[in-house]
Amino acid sequence: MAEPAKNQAVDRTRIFYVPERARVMTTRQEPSATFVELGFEDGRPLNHHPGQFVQVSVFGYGEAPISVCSSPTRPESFALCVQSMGNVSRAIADLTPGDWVGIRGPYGRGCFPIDRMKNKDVLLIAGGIGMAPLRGLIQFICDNRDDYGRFMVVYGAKTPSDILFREETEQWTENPDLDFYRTVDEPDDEWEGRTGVVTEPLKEIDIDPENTIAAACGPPVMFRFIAMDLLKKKLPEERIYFSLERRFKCGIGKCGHCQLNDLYVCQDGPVFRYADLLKRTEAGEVWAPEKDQDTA
Amino acid sequence: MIHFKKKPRVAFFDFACCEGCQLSVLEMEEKLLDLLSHVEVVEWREVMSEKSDEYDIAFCEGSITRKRDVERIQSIRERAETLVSLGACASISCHNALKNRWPMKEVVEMVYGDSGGHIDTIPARPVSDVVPVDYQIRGCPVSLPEFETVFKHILTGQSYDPPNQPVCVECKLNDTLCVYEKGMVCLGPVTRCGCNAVCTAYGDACQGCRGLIDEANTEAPARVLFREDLHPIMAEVARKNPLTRKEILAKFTVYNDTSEPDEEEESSDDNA
Amino acid sequence: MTTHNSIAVHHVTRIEGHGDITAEIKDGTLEQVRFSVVEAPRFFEAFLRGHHHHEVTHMASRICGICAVSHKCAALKATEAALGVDISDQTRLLRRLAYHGEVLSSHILHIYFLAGPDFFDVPSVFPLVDQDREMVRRAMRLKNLGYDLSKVVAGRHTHPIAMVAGGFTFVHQAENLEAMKDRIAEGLNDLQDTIRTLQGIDLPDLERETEYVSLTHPDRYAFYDGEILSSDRDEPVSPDRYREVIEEYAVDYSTAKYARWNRPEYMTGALARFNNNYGQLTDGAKTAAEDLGLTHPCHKPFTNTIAQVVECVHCLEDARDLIDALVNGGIRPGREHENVKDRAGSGVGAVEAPRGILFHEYEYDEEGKCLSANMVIPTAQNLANLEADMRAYVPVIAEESKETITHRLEMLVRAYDPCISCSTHVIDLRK
Amino acid sequence: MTAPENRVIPASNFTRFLEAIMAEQPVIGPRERPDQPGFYRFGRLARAEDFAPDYGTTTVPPKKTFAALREKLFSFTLDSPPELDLHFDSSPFVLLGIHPCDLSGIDALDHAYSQPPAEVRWTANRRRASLIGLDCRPDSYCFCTQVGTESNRNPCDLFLTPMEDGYLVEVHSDAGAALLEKADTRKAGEEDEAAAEQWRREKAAGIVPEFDAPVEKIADILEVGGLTPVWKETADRCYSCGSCNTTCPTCFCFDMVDDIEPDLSGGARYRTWDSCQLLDFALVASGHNFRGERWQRVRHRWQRKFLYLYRQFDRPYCTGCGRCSRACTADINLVDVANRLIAAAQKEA
Ligand SMILES: Cc1cc2nc3c(=O)[nH]c(=O)nc-3n(C[C@H](O)[C@H](O)[C@H](O)COP(=O)(O)OP(=O)(O)OC[C@H]3O[C@@H](n4cnc5c(N)ncnc54)[C@H](O)[C@@H]3O)c2cc1C
Ligand code: SF4
Ligand code: SF4
Ligand code: SF4
Repeated sequence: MAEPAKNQAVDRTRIFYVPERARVMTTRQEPSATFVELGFEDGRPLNHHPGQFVQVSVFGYGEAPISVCSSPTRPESFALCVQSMGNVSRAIADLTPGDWVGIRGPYGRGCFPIDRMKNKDVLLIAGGIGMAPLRGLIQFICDNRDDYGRFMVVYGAKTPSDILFREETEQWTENPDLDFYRTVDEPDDEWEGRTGVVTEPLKEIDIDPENTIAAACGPPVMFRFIAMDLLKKKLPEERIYFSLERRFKCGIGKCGHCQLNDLYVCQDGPVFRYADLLKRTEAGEVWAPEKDQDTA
Repeated sequence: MIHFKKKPRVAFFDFACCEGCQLSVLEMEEKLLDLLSHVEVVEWREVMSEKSDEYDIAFCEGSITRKRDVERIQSIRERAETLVSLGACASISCHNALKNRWPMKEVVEMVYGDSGGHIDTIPARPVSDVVPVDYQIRGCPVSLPEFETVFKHILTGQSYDPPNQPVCVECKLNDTLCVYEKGMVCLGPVTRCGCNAVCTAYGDACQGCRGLIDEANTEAPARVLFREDLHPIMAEVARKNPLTRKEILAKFTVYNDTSEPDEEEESSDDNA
Repeated sequence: MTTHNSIAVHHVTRIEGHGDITAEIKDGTLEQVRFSVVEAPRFFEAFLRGHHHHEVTHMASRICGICAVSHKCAALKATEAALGVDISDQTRLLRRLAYHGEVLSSHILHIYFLAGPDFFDVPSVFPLVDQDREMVRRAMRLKNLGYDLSKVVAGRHTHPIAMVAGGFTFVHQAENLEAMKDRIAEGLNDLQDTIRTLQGIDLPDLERETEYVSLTHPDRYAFYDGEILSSDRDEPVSPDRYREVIEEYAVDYSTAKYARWNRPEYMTGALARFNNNYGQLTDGAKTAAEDLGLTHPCHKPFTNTIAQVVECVHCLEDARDLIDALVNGGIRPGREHENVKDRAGSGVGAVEAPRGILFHEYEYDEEGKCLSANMVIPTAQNLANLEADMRAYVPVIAEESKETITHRLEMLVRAYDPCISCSTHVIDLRK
Repeated sequence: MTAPENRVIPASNFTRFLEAIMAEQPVIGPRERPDQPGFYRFGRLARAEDFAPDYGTTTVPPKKTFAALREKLFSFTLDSPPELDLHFDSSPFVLLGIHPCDLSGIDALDHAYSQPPAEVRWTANRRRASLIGLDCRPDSYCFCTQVGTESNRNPCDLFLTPMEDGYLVEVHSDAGAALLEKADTRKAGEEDEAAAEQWRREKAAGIVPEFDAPVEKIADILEVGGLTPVWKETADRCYSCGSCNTTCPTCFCFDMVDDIEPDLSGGARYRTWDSCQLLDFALVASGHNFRGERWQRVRHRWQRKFLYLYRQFDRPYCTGCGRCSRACTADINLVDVANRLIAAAQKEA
């Protein structure tokens, strides 16, 4: 760094850790999650790319990274879908309209590759709360449907009562523009849909490996099985994308918590190409923990 | 946004302990008055005469060492929505569990001779071994900033896990000189922090009163101190502390005897 | 009409630890009365065995959260006696300072929080937060001053850190000690206000002369050091001989043991010290006694609380002198504790805890590991005297309502400021 | 700026120089720990005599003056809407007596924190300070020569090399020159330069630990991998106590937490230093710990310092100060481990 000029004023608007206030517009209880719609004070849009996340502050409770689950094509507000896991997420779930939160972001240079996907077939796979970031992308593609080829979405939930965005997913099932597969691990008596883990419907889907881009989000164990299935379908590693979860404190590659070998998940991701992850041992150890490779 | 419930009712209870934790709470002065203004204290035998069977938050100090304590803590648990174990005795049983090394009959005899027939005592256990505990405030005694933090967490509906970092972290945050540099052996590297590393700040070694961190490497000292090729600081530590392996391991149990109380060993007498 | 009152108070409130009162009164005469300790025993005397003296002295302060410094000092003195360790004058001055802090905070706790509500006719200090917030603040301020005096010396009051056999692990800063002097001045003012508050109160009138036992020291009002003195005798006895003078006996209804010396019972604590060592109180403390109408000697057990106020003044005035002595002497780094060597031996440590005379005795092996431990706490020594007072008092109040009798008996118990949370109390006489 | 000539400041003048600075701005420098004679830490000097030029190494490096160990980032009210209040201090100060390795540590954090988006608080605090470096004598843990920091001067305004009577002063910035105007100095002669050179030679000769391969090689070795036995063996002893990170001048991971006032009217967000060696560092809310094994965390420390950041910034993220080895209560020595890695790689090859 060049020698810093002494005693220069600090541009406070550029301080990354200071959140901006946003107001809660609506909230809705989703199964095992809460849907929260937010807007900035001045009504400006968030201007995010699908796949990006925001750092959400509930003052007095702390901050947590949460994916934006709405599409930038619907800019009046932006939405989060949050599962209560700890203090911050619980506080987000307890929000009521009129409450205030702090927002930093949108963050993440690695988003879903909406440009690369253009004119290609798109296959999205969501497991559990992994539906949250993908919902924004689904909305985005639906709103720009002509730009994309075949559009396939696979969504797996644990039980029928865990299905997020129930009405919306029902509509997707009806939507002729979209091949939507919904499955549950453990069905109940009323469930008439598919049963089995998320990779089951995947097996049935025929894709054009030359012309498809796939993206997935879900629990770490899921990735390994999805990758195996997609590779079996001859989809190259460069066209598979995963959205990862790590611990974030700063969201901008400074606090060190999310480091994955030489990558910062917050800054270089959270969406990564599978091909890039394969080169990183710390990603591999998660998917195949029994192997103890330790190259970088 | 903090959404308040109605003023919760708070009660303090004690079992086998020195009562130092609830008393050191009084040191908080203004802060205590501030905190208490959000609640209604309905029972605190130590400082008030009123008693109540209706409370929302119960602070329980002390270890469970008698049969009747078991019943009492169970009934407290039934009444309280939130149960807090206050201090090392309640959270990890502190010194109390050291008596569990002997059969209860022997312990009673050691202290009371033949005249101990009427004494009701069972192997000491922390409260959480008997009933589920919602919040733990560790330490002997509790650290007041942590008490305050937990109190605020309860008021704002947040969970609180005792810090899972070793005391060394707080030593560094305070820029305290490591006592190893003075040739002392310290339990800080395996002990949970939250005390603001107060013992080491006053030049003494950490005694381990907050219990072990998760996955503590309790084998490390035995692996380190007996090496031939020690660097100067550790060589000095090894020279000044000719400990046996057994002695090192014993140090971990002074506040934190995790050896299972002998289940068959019950109260030496039931008449109390 | 015959009246029959059965009084039973389960877990007397506002005392340290758990005790029950039972009394049977028939036609105004007392058939039976007793105060029994029902605290869960903790067995320190057993589990200290096998631990190194460094651990033992740290563990010993955990006997009691209110008199942690006293237990620590008693343990240190016993250990130092056993290991043949001499301590420096500086260490002695520092310990005495920490000690004054403890006496102050313990007494204030009793005066304002435990006994106090009876004087102001409230069940606890909490209603006073609204009624007289300034008084509650004053109480907390004074209590904290006591804590902080211990803290500036030993890092913490409950349980002191830096005190170890031989000296301190911490080098004291003259500035920090000096800074306490302003607080002490403020504390003395608060004590004057305390005296004014207490001048108005009516204490139950009970007078019963008894044997008063305390430490005594040729040069000063004894807290940290001295020999054992009985008001029934002229010559003090060395603490080493405590087993000869203090005979403990068991009763079947209590986990505590009772003690006697020249009479079937004796009293120890603030009033005993006041009676035995009155001449050595500071001038301010003597004036305080006068202002409070406490004359020497005094045989009224309820005035124990008043004697505590007098001692608070003494402690603060003496603390000021101790700080001057320390600072003027130039504080040395003093790492005396590093010279302590393990060896076999046994020793006794006697101190005046806030509630009275306290003995610790340890025996160590060549590696400095504890072979046996014994403690005799003040409350155990007071129990017989407390019951004797109760027997003397019940006929006086026998005509009162059951509630009043109960309340008065509770007040009498509280006047002794019993501290039984430690539950270490027994001599194994057959040893 | 063109390199100005070196000056000499005699010892007696130096005290006056310090006093002149202290009259204008706070001076933070190494001083003896009041409670632990013979040990030092960085702190504000109350008097010129507090400066302890012969200090060895402090436990915590001087980076704490720019990013406090625990620092308040901003405070907030719990009103609706909440009001935020930033805390920024812009008053100048002098950081005195920084050894070459610690200057290098500050440089390392300048690099890391200036990556966009820059860590403004660090930068702002850096701008407040004038740095006066000081040459040193190594102890048995120092290995600056192995990472090339023994003569580092970056970043500093003035640099002092001790001489028999006073210091040789190198001027490294205009701000430094301006500061030095307060001092009564003379031009350094050849003899003075020779004395300083002699000091540096003796210092380099005093370094004990040595890497068995050049430091660049360590990056390659780490990249190739296959070192699990070394990691595991090291981890057997490691406590995961984090002291190696929390004392390191180049570590910059942190944690952020909220705290609220006891009257629940507002609160503040705080930042504290963190350590990748701690068990929960990479734990996520779903319960998965991405570096749950101790050896993985040990490996991460090495890879971060000698591979990732090395490649990113083209310098090892280690200054050779030896703090981590000195602080390690398990006696894990950085140079020992390096040499075991090198040996393992050679065996492999
Ligand atoms: C890029 C990104 C996007 C995300 N998007 C979403 C989203 O859209 N929706 C969503 O719901 N979440 C999302 N998350 C996850 C979310 O950030 C976390 O759930 C959140 O940080 C939890 O924060 P918290 O404060 O509520 O919990 P914290 O208090 O930070 O964590 C509590 C958690 O700590 C862990 N913990 C503590 N002690 C233990 C123990 N002994 N054993 C195991 N675990 C323990 C537990 O997992 C516990 O739940 C996302 C995360 C990332 C990185
Ligand atoms: S003094 Fe103890 S707790 Fe502190 S750093 Fe050293 S080993 Fe860790
Ligand atoms: S200081 Fe030593 S024991 Fe602690 S985490 Fe670092 S390497 Fe492990
Ligand atoms: S890794 Fe160790 S030697 Fe290197 S800079 Fe950090 S603390 Fe110093």
